[in-house]
Amino acid sequence: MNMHLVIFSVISAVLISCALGVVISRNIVHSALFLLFALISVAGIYLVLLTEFLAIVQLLIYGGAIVIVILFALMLTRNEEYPRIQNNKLWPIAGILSVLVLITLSVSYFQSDVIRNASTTISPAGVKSLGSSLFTTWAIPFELASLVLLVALIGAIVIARSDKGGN
Amino acid sequence: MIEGSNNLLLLTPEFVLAGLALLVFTADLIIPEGKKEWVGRIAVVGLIGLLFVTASTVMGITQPVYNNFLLVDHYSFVFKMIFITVGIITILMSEEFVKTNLTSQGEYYGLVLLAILGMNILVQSQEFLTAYISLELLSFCLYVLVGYSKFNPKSNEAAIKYIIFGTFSSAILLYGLSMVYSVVGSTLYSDIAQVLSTSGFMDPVAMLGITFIMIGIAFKLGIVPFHSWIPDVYEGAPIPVTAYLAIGAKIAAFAFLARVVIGVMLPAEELWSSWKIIFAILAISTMVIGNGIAIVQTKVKRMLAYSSIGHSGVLLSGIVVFGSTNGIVLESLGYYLVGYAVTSFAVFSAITAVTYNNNIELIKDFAGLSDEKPLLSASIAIGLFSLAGLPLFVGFTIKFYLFSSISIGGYLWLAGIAVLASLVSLYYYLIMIKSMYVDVPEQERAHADITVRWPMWIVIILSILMTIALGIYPDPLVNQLNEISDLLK
Amino acid sequence: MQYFWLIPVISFIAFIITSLVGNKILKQAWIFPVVAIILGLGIYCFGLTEYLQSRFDLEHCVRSSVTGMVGCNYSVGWFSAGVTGKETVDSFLGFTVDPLSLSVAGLAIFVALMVQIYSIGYMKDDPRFGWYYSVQALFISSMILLALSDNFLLLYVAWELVGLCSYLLIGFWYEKPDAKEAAKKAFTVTRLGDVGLLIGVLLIWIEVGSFNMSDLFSYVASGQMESWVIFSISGLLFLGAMGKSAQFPFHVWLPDAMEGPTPVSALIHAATMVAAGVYLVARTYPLFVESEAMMLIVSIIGLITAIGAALICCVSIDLKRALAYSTISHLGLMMLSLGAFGYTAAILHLLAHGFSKALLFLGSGNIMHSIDDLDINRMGGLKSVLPGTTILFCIGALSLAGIPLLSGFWSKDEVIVSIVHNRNILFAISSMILVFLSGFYMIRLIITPFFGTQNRDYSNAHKLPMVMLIPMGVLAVFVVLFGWVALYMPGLPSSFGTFLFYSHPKNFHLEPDIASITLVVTLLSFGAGYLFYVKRISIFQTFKTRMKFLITIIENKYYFDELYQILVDKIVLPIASLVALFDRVLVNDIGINGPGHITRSIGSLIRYHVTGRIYVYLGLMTSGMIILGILWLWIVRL
Amino acid sequence: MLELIHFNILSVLLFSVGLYGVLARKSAILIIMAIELMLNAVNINFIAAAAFKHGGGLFTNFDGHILTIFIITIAAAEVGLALALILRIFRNKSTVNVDQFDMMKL
Repeated sequence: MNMHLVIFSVISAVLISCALGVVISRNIVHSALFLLFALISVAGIYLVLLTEFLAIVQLLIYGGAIVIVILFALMLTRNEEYPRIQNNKLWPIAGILSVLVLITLSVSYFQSDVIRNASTTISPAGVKSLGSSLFTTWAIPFELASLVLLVALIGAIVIARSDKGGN
Repeated sequence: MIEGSNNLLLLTPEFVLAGLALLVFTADLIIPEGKKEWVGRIAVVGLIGLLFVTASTVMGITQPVYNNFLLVDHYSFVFKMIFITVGIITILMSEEFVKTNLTSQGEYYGLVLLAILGMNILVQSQEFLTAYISLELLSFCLYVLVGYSKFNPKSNEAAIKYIIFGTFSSAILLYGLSMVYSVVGSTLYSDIAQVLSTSGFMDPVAMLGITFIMIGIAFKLGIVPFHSWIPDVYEGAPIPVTAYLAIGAKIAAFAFLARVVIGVMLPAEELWSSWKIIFAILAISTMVIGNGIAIVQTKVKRMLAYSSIGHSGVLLSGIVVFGSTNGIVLESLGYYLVGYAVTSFAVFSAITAVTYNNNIELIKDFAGLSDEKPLLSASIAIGLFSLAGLPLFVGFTIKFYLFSSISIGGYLWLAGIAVLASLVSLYYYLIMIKSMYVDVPEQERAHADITVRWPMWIVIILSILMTIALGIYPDPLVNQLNEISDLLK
Repeated sequence: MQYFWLIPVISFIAFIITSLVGNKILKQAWIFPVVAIILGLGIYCFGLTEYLQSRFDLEHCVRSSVTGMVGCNYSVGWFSAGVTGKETVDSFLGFTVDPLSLSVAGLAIFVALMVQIYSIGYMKDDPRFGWYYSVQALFISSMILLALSDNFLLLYVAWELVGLCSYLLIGFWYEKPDAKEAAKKAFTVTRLGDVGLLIGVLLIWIEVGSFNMSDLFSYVASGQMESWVIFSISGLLFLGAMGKSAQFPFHVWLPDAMEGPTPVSALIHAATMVAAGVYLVARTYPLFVESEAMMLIVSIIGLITAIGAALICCVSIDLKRALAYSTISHLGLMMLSLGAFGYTAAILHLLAHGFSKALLFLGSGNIMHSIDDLDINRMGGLKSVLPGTTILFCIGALSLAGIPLLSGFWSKDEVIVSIVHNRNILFAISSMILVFLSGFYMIRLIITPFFGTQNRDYSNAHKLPMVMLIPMGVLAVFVVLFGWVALYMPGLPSSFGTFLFYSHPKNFHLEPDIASITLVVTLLSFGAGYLFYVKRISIFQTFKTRMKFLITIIENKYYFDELYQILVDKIVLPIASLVALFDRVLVNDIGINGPGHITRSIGSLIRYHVTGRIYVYLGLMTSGMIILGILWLWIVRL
Repeated sequence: MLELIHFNILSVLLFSVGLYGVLARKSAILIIMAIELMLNAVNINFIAAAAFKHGGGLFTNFDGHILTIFIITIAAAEVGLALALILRIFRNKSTVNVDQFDMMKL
């Protein structure tokens, strides 16, 4: 039992239970908070994988931005059904389907020689090399991503803006 | 392999398009309320210019650009021209609709332009992340456009459904990509193909990953069983956007699928030989379910949505014969897509003209249209006859050409099923035609308030003429498309 | 001859002009189509003379090694694509002029001209006069295209176009629900056959690598094609022919098609379009003769159709429907003849029947026009009201019944000869029964309306304009004279049998023993008809009551319509809604409400379809995903 | 020893939990949250694969990390847009319950 494995197991346990909390909790605000903790534990996983930069990005964007936006949305769309939001009637089938997906995927991972024969050393990623490859090799997707953000921005404004007119 | 160049000049069309989109957004700020249609007209002029720019910069060039992430070749050239034309037509046919029904008119056109940019990059990408991001660029524009009629609850609902489905399928696609990546270690098509085609390599993780990626793309195309979103989204979206989804987005997704199949699967022969079976099964179920359900529809848009699902099935059966014919199938698919686009525009533009300022949506509401608006109903009827594959129209030649290439690929039975499916499709198209030409309207002069402006006339007349002209003499177009089949050799 | 392509083009231009101008602007909408047809007839006559006089030294003409006939081909490139060899799609727009296409095109042009002139009077007061003429022009254009085309692709295009025109014209009076239903039925039923044709054409292309007919024939003649391929291709083509020519079991559409205007029935559903199936089989005859089994099937289908339809015709009380069943019966006879290697006889009968039947239909149009009724039991004694029509109708009917010297006699005789020579005794006896039946129903159709006791008052009958009688007179002249062509071909030293033939020309001549047997049988049938309908002999009446059961079956057309209705209602539509049900409701309702609610939700499907929910769709997707994933792993691990 | 497969299994678990959330919950916002969980599963997979570079493969540079950055970016944009749409439909229908989003059917 080495130290890494212990840390990993603890974080994973937290992650999975928080994730389950997100999808099981009856109160949607609790769900949002569980989501926050789950995302923070994902950042922990990144730290285990020796990628501090991504862990920080994860905390900032997910924990800082996305969860806040979700909380805002929750506040803006608040109504009386929030504290006891129900599952839909399909939930047993949903459970079966996700277990089936879980089984299929895990079986394939266990069967894969490539995955099992992977090296066991974790190679750290430096921020510097990350940055240089982001702005050289990946420049085109990077530019495209900026356009995607632009579209999302314009779209969100157009859609959410409450201008006059309408019925 | 050809060494990738960083010659960004080859990306001129994309830069110009992005610039044009920004220009349109800026113009929207300057042009006063009430004259917003000029934003669209600027976009149209810009796109027409872009056609020439594209033809003059990238025609006839085959070169990988930027670390092999993108490939500029004849295939992408042809599709770029198609997308730009689709964009022009969409903007022209939107004008009346946008002015009457939507707020924030200016941004509408900018989003259409950015969607074209997404499609353009999608067909030339040779790397999954680039493809994914351009797909998202396209989808984001479409999410917004679908929900653009924001005081219409149906439009809201369609947009919600679309974005949930879209992100869900993106998540699946990405998960598949991550599985492939954890085996292959790269996201370039060529690298993946190289690893997959290594003799006897059948890693379950990579295989499932490929499956998930295909499911993500199948969602965009609306392949059964990933089709359920299509009718709802098509019905709720503003109708020019429906046309854009059914024509532009579908062609883009299809071109992307063909590219992935050619780039990733074909080199791995073992993989492809078993995937063919899956594609054949999907194609059959798509044709059967799409055309079968269309029969019982009562709303025009839903009927067209199911019929477009049926067409996806036909297209998919063209993919099945990749590798077993000498390239001719790719050309016939391209021809099919062009013919399908032209024909669908004839139908959609006329339906837009009929419905933009009233709430007609049922097939029976079209009763008596032929007496009041003969040209509009003729346009719909010609389009539907063509979609059903009757001769004299392009619908016949494209189907004949595609079915011929499917059958020389050794899949005569698949072509037979496709023929039967188009027989079924004739039935529900006839219901619509019967409604327009034969049925008696419930009230007199039900369509009296329809007025059609010149941009719409241009679209309608042009698409009818093209539907007939391409059906009678397709040679020039087919020759143009001939070169794209080089990809399959 | 190289200007033959002008014939369809001129008519097509007439179609465009007429449909654009309509009868809103131009009152006389008939002018363009009729002028186009007259021009077409001129070109045709010119070409025919040219062919007959100098057919051996023209530039494009070759004597086909398969059929033995001289054919002239003219073609231009249409579209081509692909790489090389077998994978190239090369298509040509081309036409071929040989005796077969000359015969069928000639029939089409001539009858179309007569019918269009007739229609000037018949359709005069119709509000959609212009539309009628524009569709007629489109029809004649595509029918000529069908007769002349030299490749299967073009033939298929023309084939679909004539079907479309037929659909439009059957449903011409679409205010009548019957007409709408009939149009839909005709279209759907013939399309079923067309699927076979299309697949057959694709198969030809796969096998031969060309759509060109002569390529196919030389390929077949070279013996490279396996016998089962020949069988299946010819079978698929025959499926298309069966649909178009209303052969059993696709015959149901033709009687209903009589809902259209009567001139349309005369042109499309008697003389030309329905004969296209026979023409297709004749055109691809080199393929059919290679397959013994297929020939037998063709003749058996022909025989069943001919006898079945003839029986119905004997009891039908609607004049036009009776004529339609007679058409089906004669088409069956042509198929039977083709199947019995009577190639020339079949085409001769096609022509003779085309003239005669067009005459008969126009005659029934006259009756319709003047007394506005078609029930033959309510007629009787028409000869005093419509003397001219009576004479013309009798000429047509006697010709088809096979009275000597009229054209039907010669052609039917040739058909019987080939059946007797090439098929066994059962076929011979059956064809004699057929001769008897056709004589019987024809005499019935003459006696009951024209000569029987007058059942009603004709005082307010409309007068017939000359423009309707003259074309009928011309047709009658043809009916009388055309048979002599069989014996002597104008412009040629010998008969029709040396003009149009398959592999071996032969001089037509009367075979006295067979001809006399046929004649005796026909006269017998006339006698029976006389006794039955004029004398009303009691023994026949008892016979009628005894056989009530059988006659009811025949009167109900063997319940074929009901059978098809059941098939559609109980199988096709439920499958469609089942698929819809599965997709939307079943998945949803089972998932949501559990099995307890299934019954109720299906029961009140219309009112209660709670769908449109995101998670149901997503669940469907995910199930699809899992199925695909598992399927995939299974395939890989196999 | 920590191995690649541990992370893969973790990611599969997270993915399935997210999938369950998407399929089983009624609130549109919760569905969006569950999709975020699925995307995080993807990210874990990518980074793990890039971190455990195995010999002989094509693993060069830090593609996995880069992919993750892009996915986080896109996901953020997606959430913004989706929530704007949800806000809009809430104003029109006063609910975010997907059971109520069934104006269009059959």
